[in-house]
Amino acid sequence: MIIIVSILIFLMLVSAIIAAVLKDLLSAVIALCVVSLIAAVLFYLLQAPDVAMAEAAIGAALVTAIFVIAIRKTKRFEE
Amino acid sequence: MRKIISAILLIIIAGGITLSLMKIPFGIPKTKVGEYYINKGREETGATNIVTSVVLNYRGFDTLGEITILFIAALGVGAILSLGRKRTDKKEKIEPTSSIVYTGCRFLFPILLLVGSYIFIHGHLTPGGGFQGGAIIASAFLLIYLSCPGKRVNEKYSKITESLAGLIFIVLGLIGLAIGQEFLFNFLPKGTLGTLLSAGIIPIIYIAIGLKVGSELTGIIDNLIEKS
Amino acid sequence: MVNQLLNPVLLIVIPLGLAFSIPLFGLISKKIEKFIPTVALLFNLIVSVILIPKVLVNPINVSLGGFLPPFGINLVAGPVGILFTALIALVGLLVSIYSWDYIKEGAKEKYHILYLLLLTGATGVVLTGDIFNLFVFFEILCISSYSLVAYYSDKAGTESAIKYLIQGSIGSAFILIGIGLLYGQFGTLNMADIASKINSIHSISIFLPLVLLITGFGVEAAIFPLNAWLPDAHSSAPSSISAVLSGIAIEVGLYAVVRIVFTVFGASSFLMFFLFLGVLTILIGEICAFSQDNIKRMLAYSSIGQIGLIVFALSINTTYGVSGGLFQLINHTLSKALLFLAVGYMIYRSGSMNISSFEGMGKKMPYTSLAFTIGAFSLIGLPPFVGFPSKFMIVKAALFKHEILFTVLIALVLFATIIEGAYFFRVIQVLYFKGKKDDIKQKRAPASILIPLFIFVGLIVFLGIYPKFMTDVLNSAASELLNRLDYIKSVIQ
Amino acid sequence: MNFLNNYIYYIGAFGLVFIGLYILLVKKNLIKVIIGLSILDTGVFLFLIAVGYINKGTAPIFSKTGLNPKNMVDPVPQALVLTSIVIGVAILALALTLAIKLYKHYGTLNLRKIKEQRW
Repeated sequence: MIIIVSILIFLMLVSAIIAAVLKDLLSAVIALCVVSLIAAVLFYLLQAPDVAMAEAAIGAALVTAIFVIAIRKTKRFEE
Repeated sequence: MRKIISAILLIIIAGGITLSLMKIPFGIPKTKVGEYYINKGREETGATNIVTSVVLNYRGFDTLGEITILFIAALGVGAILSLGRKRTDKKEKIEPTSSIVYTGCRFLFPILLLVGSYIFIHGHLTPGGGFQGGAIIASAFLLIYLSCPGKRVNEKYSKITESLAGLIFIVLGLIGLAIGQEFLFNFLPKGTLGTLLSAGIIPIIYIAIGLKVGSELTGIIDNLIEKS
Repeated sequence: MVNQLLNPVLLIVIPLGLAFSIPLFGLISKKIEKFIPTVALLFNLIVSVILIPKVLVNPINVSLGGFLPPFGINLVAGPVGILFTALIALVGLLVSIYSWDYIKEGAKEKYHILYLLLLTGATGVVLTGDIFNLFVFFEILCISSYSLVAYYSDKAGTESAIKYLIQGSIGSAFILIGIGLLYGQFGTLNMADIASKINSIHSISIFLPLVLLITGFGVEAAIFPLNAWLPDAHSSAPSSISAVLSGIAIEVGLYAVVRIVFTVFGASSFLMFFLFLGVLTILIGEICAFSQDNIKRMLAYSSIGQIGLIVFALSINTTYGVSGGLFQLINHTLSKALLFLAVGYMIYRSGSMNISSFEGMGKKMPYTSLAFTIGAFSLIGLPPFVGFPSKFMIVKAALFKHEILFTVLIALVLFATIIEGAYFFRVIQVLYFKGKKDDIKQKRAPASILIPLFIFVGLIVFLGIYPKFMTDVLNSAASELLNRLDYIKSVIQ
Repeated sequence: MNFLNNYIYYIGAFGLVFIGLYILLVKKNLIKVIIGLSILDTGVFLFLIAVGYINKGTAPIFSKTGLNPKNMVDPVPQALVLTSIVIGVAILALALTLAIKLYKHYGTLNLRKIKEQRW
């Protein structure tokens, strides 16, 4: 169990770093979405189903959508 | 230069946090308050989901503040986007989306609405509640915006929903103040534990919150897509 | 029944309910929307004035939902809380009358709702007794000020709002980490309960949450290294909002810091640090204000200086010093709100924020200029205005310490006051003694703009002549802050 | 293994917090900064939930009979995080709206280039 959790956390941190590094903002937002999704899984493993649901519905779905809308209205690449 | 300074700053904070985390061991029960909620929550509030009873009853005032914050954000987005907009008014050509997206969204929309309502109506029994349900309802409307460009939610009705839902929360609290001497006192009968009609005012408030959160998040998305 | 009508929870709930219902009123008639905030704040003012004598005898504790303190959220309406709510309601009421005619553009309905919610958030912060609830109301205050700063959504407003938002949200993340660390150690969120478990701050696991919380709340309170957002935000917001941000929002942030330091942590050894920070903030604020050409930026920097002075007075840590600091806070709230309102109307007429464009305003707009002058005199600390007794109290409190350090520091503070006098006199000189004589076209301001100015002037003069009027309230407020054991005992029976 | 058992969640949570803070301090692009804000928030939520966890605990929901209240995890941090998630999304929506508006005014999202206001 702890091995799976460690791998998940490692993946989460890696995608956070990817979100920090990428110049393409749209891909960075997708990486952010992955961070949120893994965080939702971790919340579920920590016995917090309410929070997991909220994080999946708000953090992963709606926040990503708002980011994508904002990027469409501005610029896709970081200069 | 900036990177080095930030790195040093972060290392100092990290050191402090590591030292103070030693006092907070992981995985060991440590609180009196949480224990009290788990032991007494069922009889005092009538909800089987203790998180719901904490969110809406023991710490209901936080939730009132929280829906106010979402209300403020929706208003702020509207206020910022409504001014300083150049009135070009060119009718954007509405490109129809592909029929796969259109059909898929038409199919998913009612199901998502149903799931969202189920989640906030059963908030006191199962995981989930007003916020999660409201967010799912908002994502159902997001699908409509994706599949049928040009179609919009009627702003007037969503505004009325927001206001009324907020007022229901406050009025229920004030009735509690009149009957039970305290704001947000749970004055309705608690009912049988585990049935839909139980836990007094909790389901009513959660339904109001679900509608409010749903319409506010929809309003934010609507403003961002259409007005900016 | 009467007791229930005077429940402090109504101070938060009634304005909140009215704010939610403004869109519904808007369906009936667009004209009544702007009067709703006035009605709500008038209600708050009346209730808090009635509560003051009761609170001086015994602080009122309200446990929401019928659950006793460590288990439910509680409100503590002590002398400090009610003093602040009365101040917030008073200033908010007058500014809301001013904005009836001042706000002409944009989504006016949204302006009035956000304005009322900002003040409700401030009221919630000063009344609550639960640390997470404090955070929630603090966020209400912050988020509504972010959106109001950007209300005109022009270049300057948007830019300052985004800077303010980023710094503020880093602050709130710090607050949340601090709350998490405290909850992990003590298993409770009630401030009195946490306070009863903290005996000293000399362990890193208690010191770190203290620092995180001070940093988080200090962003809003504009204490020295954390105030980069303030001049931008205060100068580019609509003037009525600048008045509220300068007069109320910073003070409420300061209240949160003071509550954390004095009551929750009892960190009197930490106050030495604040003493120096306060003096540094005064000097930086006043020197920056001196070099400004933009009048609203000048006033914003002067707010930083005044906050420094209040921090300095509060960290003297004697009854006399703390009540002097609170008195200075009242002075700053009244005078700075008056100054921003007066300046806002002058800018509206002259169309520019540059000081030199105000030449001859003393003749064109005699009442507004007079109001500006009185506000400036009161901030400098000239008699017979309220600034004089408050600054006098601070100086006396510092000298009573009989320590060479305090004497040096108070000398620095007085030096800063001289700088303050210099830049205000420069503006007053421009107002009255410059400009051509010929184009004297008086144009009367609308009553809804002049009446708030007159009431502010009246209050400043009245409190300046009868400072005794406030002594009781200030002394019991100071003793509430200094005696944390009494606070703990009054909440946890 | 024991070390992992005790600290892995804290490492994950504060790892996110520091990545977020680093983005906030160093990056120039406004959308990137807002992404950093979101990562920072997620880290804080993970920390709060980890504080309330109990080894071999169950969720604080009496969904079926026979659940032992002694084994349930602390519901308070979960309630706090629910509140904070909503606050976070509110701030995020406002920030992105301001970013769109700023791009309309300046034609760039580079924070170092947007310097109309200064000390």
